[in-house]
Amino acid sequence: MDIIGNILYDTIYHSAPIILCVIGGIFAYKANVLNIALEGMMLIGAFVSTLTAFMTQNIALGVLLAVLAALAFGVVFSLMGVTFKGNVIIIGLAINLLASAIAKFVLVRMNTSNITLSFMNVADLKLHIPVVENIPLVGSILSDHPLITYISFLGIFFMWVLMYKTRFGIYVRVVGENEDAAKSIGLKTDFYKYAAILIGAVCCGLAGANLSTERLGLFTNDMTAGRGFIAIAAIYCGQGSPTLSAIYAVVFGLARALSVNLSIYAGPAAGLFDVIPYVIMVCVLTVVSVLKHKNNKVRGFKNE
Amino acid sequence: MSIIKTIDLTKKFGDFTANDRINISVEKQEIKCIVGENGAGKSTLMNMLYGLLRPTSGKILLHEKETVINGPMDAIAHGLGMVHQHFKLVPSLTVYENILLGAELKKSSKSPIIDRKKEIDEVKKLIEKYKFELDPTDKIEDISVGGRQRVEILKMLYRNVDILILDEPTAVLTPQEVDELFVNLKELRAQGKTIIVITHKLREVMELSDSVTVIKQGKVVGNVLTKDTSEEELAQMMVGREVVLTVQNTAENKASEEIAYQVEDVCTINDYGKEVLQNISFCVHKGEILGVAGVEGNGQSELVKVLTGLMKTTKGKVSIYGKDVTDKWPDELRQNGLGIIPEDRYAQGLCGTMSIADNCIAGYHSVPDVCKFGLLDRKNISCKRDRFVKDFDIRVGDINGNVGQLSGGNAQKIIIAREFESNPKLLIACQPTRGVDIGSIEFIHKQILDFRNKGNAVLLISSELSEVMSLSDRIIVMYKGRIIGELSPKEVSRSEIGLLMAGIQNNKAKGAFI
Amino acid sequence: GSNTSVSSGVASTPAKSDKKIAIVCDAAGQNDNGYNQAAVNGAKEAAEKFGIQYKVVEPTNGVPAALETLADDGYNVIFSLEYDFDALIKGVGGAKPIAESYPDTTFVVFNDNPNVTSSGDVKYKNVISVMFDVHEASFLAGSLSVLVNENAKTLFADGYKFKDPASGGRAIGFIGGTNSNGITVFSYGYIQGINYMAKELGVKYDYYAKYDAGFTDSALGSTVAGTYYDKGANIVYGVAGGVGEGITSKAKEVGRLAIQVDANKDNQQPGYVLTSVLKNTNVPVVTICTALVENKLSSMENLQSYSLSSGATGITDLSEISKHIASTDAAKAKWDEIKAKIAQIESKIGSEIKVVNAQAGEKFDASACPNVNIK
Amino acid sequence: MKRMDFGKRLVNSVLPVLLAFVIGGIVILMIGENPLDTYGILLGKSLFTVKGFLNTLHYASPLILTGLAIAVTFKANIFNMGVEGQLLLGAFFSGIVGTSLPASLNPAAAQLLCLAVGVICGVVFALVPAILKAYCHVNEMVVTLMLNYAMIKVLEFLATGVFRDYSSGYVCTPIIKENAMFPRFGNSKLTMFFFIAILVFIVMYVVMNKSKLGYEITAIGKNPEFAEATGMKVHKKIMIMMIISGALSGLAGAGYMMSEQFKYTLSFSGNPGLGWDGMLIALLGGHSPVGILVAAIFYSALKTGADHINLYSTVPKEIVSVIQGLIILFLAVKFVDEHTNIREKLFRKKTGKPETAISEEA
Ligand SMILES: Nc1ncnc2c1ncn2[C@@H]1O[C@H](COP(=O)(O)OP(=O)(O)OP(=O)(O)O)[C@@H](O)[C@H]1O
Ligand SMILES: Nc1ncnc2c1ncn2[C@@H]1O[C@H](COP(=O)(O)OP(=O)(O)OP(=O)(O)O)[C@@H](O)[C@H]1O
Ligand SMILES: [Mg+2]
Ligand SMILES: [Mg+2]
Repeated sequence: MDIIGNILYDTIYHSAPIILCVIGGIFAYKANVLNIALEGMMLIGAFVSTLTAFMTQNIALGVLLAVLAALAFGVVFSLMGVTFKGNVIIIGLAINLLASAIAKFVLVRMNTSNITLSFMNVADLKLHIPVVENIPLVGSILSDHPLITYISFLGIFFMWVLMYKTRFGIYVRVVGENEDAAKSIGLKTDFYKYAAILIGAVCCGLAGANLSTERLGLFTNDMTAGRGFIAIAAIYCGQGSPTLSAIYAVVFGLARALSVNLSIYAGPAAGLFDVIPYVIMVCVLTVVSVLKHKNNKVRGFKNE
Repeated sequence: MSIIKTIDLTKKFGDFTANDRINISVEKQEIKCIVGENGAGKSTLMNMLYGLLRPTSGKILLHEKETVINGPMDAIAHGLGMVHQHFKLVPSLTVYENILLGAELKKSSKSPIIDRKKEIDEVKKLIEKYKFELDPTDKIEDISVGGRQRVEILKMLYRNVDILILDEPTAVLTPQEVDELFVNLKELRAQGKTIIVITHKLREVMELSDSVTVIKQGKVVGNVLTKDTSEEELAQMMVGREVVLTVQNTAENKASEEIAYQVEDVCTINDYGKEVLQNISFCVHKGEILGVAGVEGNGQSELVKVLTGLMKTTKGKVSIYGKDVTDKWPDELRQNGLGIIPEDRYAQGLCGTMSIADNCIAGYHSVPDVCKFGLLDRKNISCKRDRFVKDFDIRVGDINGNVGQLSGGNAQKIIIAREFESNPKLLIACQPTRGVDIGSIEFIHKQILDFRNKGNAVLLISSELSEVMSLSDRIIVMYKGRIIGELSPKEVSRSEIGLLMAGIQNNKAKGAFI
Repeated sequence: GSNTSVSSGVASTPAKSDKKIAIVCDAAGQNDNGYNQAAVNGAKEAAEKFGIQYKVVEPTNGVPAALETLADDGYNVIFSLEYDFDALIKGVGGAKPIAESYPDTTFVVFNDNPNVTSSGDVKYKNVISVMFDVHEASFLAGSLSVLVNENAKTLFADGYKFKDPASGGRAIGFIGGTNSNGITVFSYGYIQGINYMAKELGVKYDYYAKYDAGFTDSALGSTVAGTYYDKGANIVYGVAGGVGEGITSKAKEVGRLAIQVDANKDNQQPGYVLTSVLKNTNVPVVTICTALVENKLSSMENLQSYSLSSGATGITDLSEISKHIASTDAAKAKWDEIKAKIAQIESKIGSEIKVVNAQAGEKFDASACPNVNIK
Repeated sequence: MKRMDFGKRLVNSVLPVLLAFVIGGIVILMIGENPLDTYGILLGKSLFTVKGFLNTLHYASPLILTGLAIAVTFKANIFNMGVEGQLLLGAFFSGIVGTSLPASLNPAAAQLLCLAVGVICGVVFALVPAILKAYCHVNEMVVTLMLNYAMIKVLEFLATGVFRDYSSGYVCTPIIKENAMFPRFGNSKLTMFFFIAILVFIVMYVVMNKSKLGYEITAIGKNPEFAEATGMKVHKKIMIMMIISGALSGLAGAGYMMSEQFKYTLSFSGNPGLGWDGMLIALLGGHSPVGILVAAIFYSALKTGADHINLYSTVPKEIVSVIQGLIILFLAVKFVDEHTNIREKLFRKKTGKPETAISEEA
């Protein structure tokens, strides 16, 4: 029972930053811009939030600046990709590299290998949800997460509304699906692409702050460890639907939680447990794709 | 009083002048037709009126006042709406969402949430007012092409425009749907709207319009009242010489009994699992042209894809001269003597960003005279290209340039040259003259007839009814993925085929199912 | 720039010397707050003392390339912190061993003694191997862990959330970066230390370990530590670079303790780091530099072992954690008692107590530690 | 026309590099150092001394191969991001074979065998995403990215388990036998491996520019529907391209193992890894083999130069990573290509998005 509680709590823990990247990334996906810079934006968010908190002892300011830093990267991405029409895959890769290089460069200049926030205790950042907290099992799973973790889950609903119930969401989808149609009703298509990318940036900034400052109180180099790419896989699996894609993010979180919690019992094979999340993602992607193409009689790959 | 007037309107794309000092004038409450060959500059002109393109020079007068139109929204604000040649609809959204796109109704002025119910009601009212046939909650991807066009028109009417521009509205409609559209348009004119219709179908011009403007190579070459002119005169103005409007299949039908191409019971499904081809069976004899008629979206595309190896069947058999070629790949089909003129030349026939020479060998790039030991023989390829260019009178600016720089007709001629020069025994020609000017149409039609006359078989698929009627020896009509009838072009009238295309079987169609 | 003194530097003291030394860092880099940084600090200290020049290198194209370039440039002593000895000692790709090609340069390698022939003799006079008896230091940490764990209630004031040893709190965790001798040497000594104390107290301990946590993903370190704390561990020992920061962060979060490694990182999360197992690379660096300026290098032993008594290894003086011992008399008394006990154990190590040295190729026998239940 | 194109390509490759250097220079200035000196050190020793240049060529060898491996798929718009994983797998098992060979085996045979094992491993691993893409339409980019992470973990598991060198203090496989090592020429690090890479480069040059396959790859990249309709069997070509890509990656890994590393370690391919470097090189070289050759050598000079920065200046070598990132960023944008860009856009309007082409011109 205890272990199940732990696995579920860890699932939420590991899912949160990925969910944030996912629900941010889906807008760019829907706007037909492949944003593989999620990883870099998250990393710079993680870095700036911790750095700021370290220097000012102010976590809120750290989160704010993390979002701004990610936004700055988002602006660079949009500028190069949308305005100058560069290849977005290359730009994404470049941003990922740059984020990592900048963080390393600054750490070297600061003469340290990581930034530790010793002035605070991450336990104090956890929110105890009044009534829920006391329900057995459920309480231990749903309570005691930091604010951004809750934001990430609430964000799924928010993004769903934004995507399907507001003008903005419709326009983003129209821009992605038929740019000519968007132009013909006078939409500034570039504006919606920018907006879609920048929403992703904000979410990635938050995800980074969640990962570093809020949960660990520290930043180490390359600490995002591929989570942004996992988010992209989740977006693809869920085909850009906020709920479905978020579910895939949770699946990954669950796989991670399982691998961490079960490796204690795995003996020498424990090292292989870390492979599980990635393999699960590939399997899920394959199943989704096979189902999607099960009726496909048309040869070729023009739509991919 | 003229409601729209242009003065010396000019548009240049780089060095290329698409519109050259155009002067036209449209009166209130008239239907104005603008005709011209492909690439004459008709769409360019309309796009300037609609604010999608900025004129290089010249003026636009609306209600006799000079107006600068800064984009589509501005045009609509000035009471000017346009239905594009290529519909600007979003397939995954519903009818009502598309109509209200950009003008969504919200729960209240402050709420960011869209009010779905109010939107549907509003669109229902609109549909009733103009007596269109549409369900507001259908998704665009599920409705017919005619329906999509009605959505486009409603989109404009909802925005209260009083000038409506339609760019080639009839290209994709059945004769009956065309008639319906014309009724609708005349009704709108009666309600006080002004309508500009772009087309190059002269028959429709005569039937619909009050006045006609002819554009050729970006210049106005004629401005006449419809009642004062004839189809022949308009054609001459468009091309600049006398043309045979349709090459007639005058030769006696020399079709032999030998079956060249046999399609039996072929079925296939689309991505959603819906059966889009149902038990298609027909055969083409040697020395025969079999025409396939039908409104677009009734399975012809899928049929062509299946027959040219781009799509697999779920059932059925296809054979060329008795050899089973069911579900064979395009290269294997070509090896079996099939020549293919594809439906969309820039998607399946040519690669616009590759050179002319590279396009000349596409599909035949494995044959020994261009490819030895896996390496391409560039010299032979260039020779081949030069031969094609000479023999088929392909006009190229830069012989080393890309195909994308060629005009539509000349690009099509590359495909024609490539496929005919490989000596096929059977030709599948799909929309062979789509987007090609009248002069080239003449040429292509003659090529096809010559090919048939040499004793080969041709399957001709075209949405251009007159093309099918004038070339074919036999016609089959497709409706909703089935063959709904077979007829002889000499024995039936245009409108009879039209009825069949709309799914209404009459008794002249012998043996509705073959 | 402000960091010139880090990357290289010349001493400001009058004692000028024309000697040059270089430090070739391992993958963690010169700012790892630990192993590399200590060596750099040693070089800095030597530079100030003797006026020699020093250079710190973080190689991108591999250690051998850096060794060659530095040797070419006439550095007298090159300290190589990475485990990468083949090119130096054996020679690869038909090339001569670097040690042989540059007989005038002294190469110093750490944590291993590759400089021996098959018969066990010294192979190259100009290669010095430096070994730290971290297994013994880890042993101390193990014993300390048990002592603290058993008395946690008494020792620490409120704010900590220890699991009562009597009801499931007899567990300890270990997180290593990779499954190698360089890591297991810490773990085995630790287990033996735990076993030693547990046996004395007549209790049994569960031991949870992960040896492949890598050195970067601190979030992973945090969650793995989390599962160990959940299993009842009150102390988790991390030998995994940046992952270790995740462990201390988790320790603070759950109100328990962590043990750090390499440098003194007790004040990383003050009050939540019980101690650090030291590997003070600065000590051998300074020692060898001293020999260099005194021209005694050639007479130095080719294998330099730093034992607990050298000060190069051991555990910290516990001054940081002492600040967090409850101010009750009982706590103070207990704490003094524990410290005395540790000092007593330390004196026995090497003589009465033998600790397995995995780095020297010794095998660890789990059955010899009956009081530790390795999970 | 052709000359113009070449000029444009050159400007499009050189301008981003210059721009990145300028920005990097500003950063160096800001930390109070002299950018010109730094760049002099960065490139001087690695390009303008004989030994340095030969070493640069040595380190360029795997990069030429990974660059080609990336280009051959990227050119067809197939995104094999798994080059890194394929390289590691190839390296790992060529290393394992290299250690388990009898020491008496003829060196040529031993080396050939190791290379072959590397190639086979690369191919086998590349086949997974290839099959998924070709037969199940699974997005190859996401799959290869995921499999990279998985492969790194698996190899770590193997290297710490069955294939571990227990005598070593850290995680690595045993060093390969002498006969499996490529001997060096003279006192530089240059080995046979460079010439193998050059040989592969020549073959790939012919394949990409002169062969039917190259023609098909170009066509698939430019218009997959056209490629399919003209009988190029895109799924088969995807398999072939991925096999080539995997083989080149595996070869790169094996060669790097046999000429530089001699054993598998957890940091075998460095950071960010030879596979990722290959991506930058393919982009820098504009997917053309000659471009890749030049880019690989330039990039290798940067990498060796980073060591020299470390040695001869006080600028943190991380500046090189920053410059690399900037180069890629600027490379993404075609600086002097507006004309062709617009033409491409026009063209895309005609072919792209099948669902929007509801009505066609008649
Ligand atoms: N954006 C553009 N850039 C360059 N040339 C263009 C552009 N748009 C149109 N053209 C060229 O301008 C000419 C006129 O094109 P336009 O679309 O107006 O022709 P059209 O008369 O509408 O033809 P169709 O009957 O095929 O619709 C063509 O030669 C076309 O290639
Ligand atoms: N995108 C383009 N870029 C450059 N030149 C173009 C482009 N499109 C068309 N042209 C040039 O404009 C001219 C007219 O092209 P267009 O396609 O309009 O011809 P057209 O009148 O339709 O001819 P056809 O009847 O053969 O289709 C061609 O000679 C072509 O070289
Ligand atoms: Mg037009
Ligand atoms: Mg045309």
